[in-house]
Amino acid sequence: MPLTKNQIAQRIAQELQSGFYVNLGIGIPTLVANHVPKEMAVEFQSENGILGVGPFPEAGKEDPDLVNAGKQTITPLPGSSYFDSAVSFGMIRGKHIDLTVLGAMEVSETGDIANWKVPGKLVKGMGGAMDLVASSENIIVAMIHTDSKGASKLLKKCTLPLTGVRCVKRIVTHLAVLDVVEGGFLLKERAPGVSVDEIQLATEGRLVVPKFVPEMIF
Amino acid sequence: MPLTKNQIAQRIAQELQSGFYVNLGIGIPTLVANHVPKEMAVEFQSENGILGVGPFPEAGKEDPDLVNAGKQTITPLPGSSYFDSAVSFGMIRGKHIDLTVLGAMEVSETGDIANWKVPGKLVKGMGGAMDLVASSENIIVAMIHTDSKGASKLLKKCTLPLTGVRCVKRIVTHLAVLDVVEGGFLLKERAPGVSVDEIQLATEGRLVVPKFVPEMIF
Amino acid sequence: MIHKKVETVNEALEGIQSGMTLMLGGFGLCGIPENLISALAQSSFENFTCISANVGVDDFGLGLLFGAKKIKKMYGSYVGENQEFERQLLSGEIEVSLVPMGTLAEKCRAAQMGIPAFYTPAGFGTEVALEKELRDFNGKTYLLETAFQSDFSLVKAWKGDEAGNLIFRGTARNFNPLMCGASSVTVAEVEELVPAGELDPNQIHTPGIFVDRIFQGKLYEKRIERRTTQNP
Amino acid sequence: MIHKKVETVNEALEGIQSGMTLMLGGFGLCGIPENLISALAQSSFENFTCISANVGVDDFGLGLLFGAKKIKKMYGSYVGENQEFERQLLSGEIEVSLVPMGTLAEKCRAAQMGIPAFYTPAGFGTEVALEKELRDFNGKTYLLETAFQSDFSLVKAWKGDEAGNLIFRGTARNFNPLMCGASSVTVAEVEELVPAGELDPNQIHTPGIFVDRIFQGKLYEKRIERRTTQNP
Repeated sequence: MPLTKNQIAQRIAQELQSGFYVNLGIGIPTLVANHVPKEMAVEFQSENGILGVGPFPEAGKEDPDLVNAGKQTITPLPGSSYFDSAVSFGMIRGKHIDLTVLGAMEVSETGDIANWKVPGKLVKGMGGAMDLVASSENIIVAMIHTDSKGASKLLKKCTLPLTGVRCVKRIVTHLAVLDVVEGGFLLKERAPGVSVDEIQLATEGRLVVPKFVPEMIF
Repeated sequence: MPLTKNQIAQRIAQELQSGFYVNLGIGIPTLVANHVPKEMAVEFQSENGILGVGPFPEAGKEDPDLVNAGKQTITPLPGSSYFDSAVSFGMIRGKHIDLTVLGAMEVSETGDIANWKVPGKLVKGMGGAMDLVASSENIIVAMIHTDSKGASKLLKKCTLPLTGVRCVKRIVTHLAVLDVVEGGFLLKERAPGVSVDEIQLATEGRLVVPKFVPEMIF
Repeated sequence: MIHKKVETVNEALEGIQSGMTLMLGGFGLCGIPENLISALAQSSFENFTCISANVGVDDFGLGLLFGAKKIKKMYGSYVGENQEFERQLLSGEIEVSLVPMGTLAEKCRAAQMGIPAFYTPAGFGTEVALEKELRDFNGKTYLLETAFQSDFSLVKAWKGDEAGNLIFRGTARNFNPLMCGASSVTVAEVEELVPAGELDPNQIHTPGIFVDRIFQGKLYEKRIERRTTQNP
Repeated sequence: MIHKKVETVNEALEGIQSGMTLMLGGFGLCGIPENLISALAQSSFENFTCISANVGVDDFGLGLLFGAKKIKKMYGSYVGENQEFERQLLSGEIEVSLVPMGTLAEKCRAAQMGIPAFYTPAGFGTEVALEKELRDFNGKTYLLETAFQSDFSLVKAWKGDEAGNLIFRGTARNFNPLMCGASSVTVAEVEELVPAGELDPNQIHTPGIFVDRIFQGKLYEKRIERRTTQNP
């Protein structure tokens, strides 16, 4: 069974390690925060200027001066801090963030990512995505393997305008976990019940298939 | 009568204007703070990280966490703020400081200044002087016109290693007030009772002498 | 103490002219200079070039300036959420230059701090790098980015004093402190304006030297863009 | 919350080795990491390259490291006030590279913030500009300066929490916040260490992400270098 979006987030949460500072993009990545094991010390940064992002506030306790990069109202956790946008992106550029999780429209077999612009469609802007992908050393892309028409989003070469080059390290889709390696997408894990052939069929870029590809474990 | 060091500072204080943020160097410049008219709104910056430097503390009230760039204990005035050294030099570099008063060993007729290093003598370092002279648009040099051997410190060309080039706007010495202009040192004012000839004699660089050179008024 | 307080928003905006370049603080609707934006929207000035992270929503924030057709060019990073902006962009009424958000922040800070240019990795290999100078440092490629140049910075703080010192609150800090002193004139509106000496000098986020005029804002709406709660 | 507290200065310095490059906060004797300096002076490690604004006095501050002959190269800005340092410099035991103070600060900040290089006007036309790349922006000439690279940052704050957040006090702030996160490992000693949640997140000067280890310092002497009073 292909994963739900929530399961993709759940699988990505397995990549977290105690002590990680993490930046989560909008969409599936946001859901990762719901799957952090209670005993794990992880802090979430939101690039508009908070470290230690906590849960949404109780109804009636929303504070207009406390939002995340998605402009949603949030709460701070003990040990949190606020800072300006230059410091915030300094954390990102200076490699102080240990893990970045982003959505993508396309990823290439060399780790290029396109996630901000579709020619002919109205552009909303890159926001902080270009800073994040150019700076982070540990980038996981969370996405559905194929687009709404069934076409692969894991390509030899991106067709859309790029957000960054040679930066994606790992991809978690509804079908598989793949690493970007010399030679293409290395198939690391299959979604439960999904065959290597199905993944091959959904992958336009070069897929490197080891002898044994385990199923994901939740 | 040539001016005392205190009178040089007093004359420089006349250059202050309400609303000025001022950085005072070590030596004669420090004395300028003693001559600010009570009603004038001037704030002193010390480049180690305070704006709104007040007087020395009363005995027994010295705070080791409150010093100026000369490492002297100070007090803050109402409206003061503390900041890190990058912000402090950002104020300087960003031209937010309206007036910089510095001592000098030599000034050239084109506005070059040398005040940090004497070959053969132990170097103490430039501290913030190079940032100040490279950034400020309004630099006044406070100094004795001649060195201890009677040699001029207002030269055609500096002989000592430079601190900055083409930056000094005005010089107040124990003999005169001079502006650096196209063509040399423009003699603006004489110390009370000091003749143009005396100033000419003490000035190696080209001196531009207008028809009438008034005496300084205190 | 150098006195920065002005009484009215009009005094605060004195000298502003059509065609000028403005920096506006805020992230979305969070930490925006509401009073200054309203006054500008109602003014006779127009053809502004604006530098701001976002473009507000149709009826609030920078959206008010787009609604009043005051902006001809926009430097921003994320420009979704505003249909009137989209309409003007598609019809060619306005021009937009998109800047990676970290680069936008650092270009403001560079202007404030007298750094004419710096290198950043953001945008390498993308269309942002077109016509930008590239250079390698320690085996990685960076883009040369220059400081913004602008005429007025319009910012919003939580507390301020008459010396122009500012304290921001929560994530309403965002771009506001970086824009102070980054333009020829900086105007700050605050929710609470106190006499000099009442703010702890150790807790000031933006020293008054970066602020030219400060005034007490009125009737803050502080609209929430996406109200999210634990049990919606 | 990510826990940064360590119990002892030795734990705080784990991994330090002879020959490493260290950043040390402080301006003169103001805001220096007293406990870390003492521990280093008494350690068996040596041949450090140090980055710090000044060199302390003979028997305090960085002077303790010079006294113990731990430093082989010094990047600093003002190096007066210390006779043992002068002796070692004249005898060729140590090497010194002098950096304009604003450039020193910005080179630390650049390392912290992932900016590999920037332009500054400081030093143009002087020996500081020798072998530096020059470039004009808007009719003025600037020097290209690069970020420092170092192994350990040793800083001192007033208050800190177990998440590594720091608050400095007065002018003891100086270079300390700029060095946090500017080296591979950042160690902070504080006068008062509190549990996470006790510091107001709005008042934190240095977020904990820039600090790897934090510990409660002991027996602060906080020596005054030039005691000046109104009626001496």
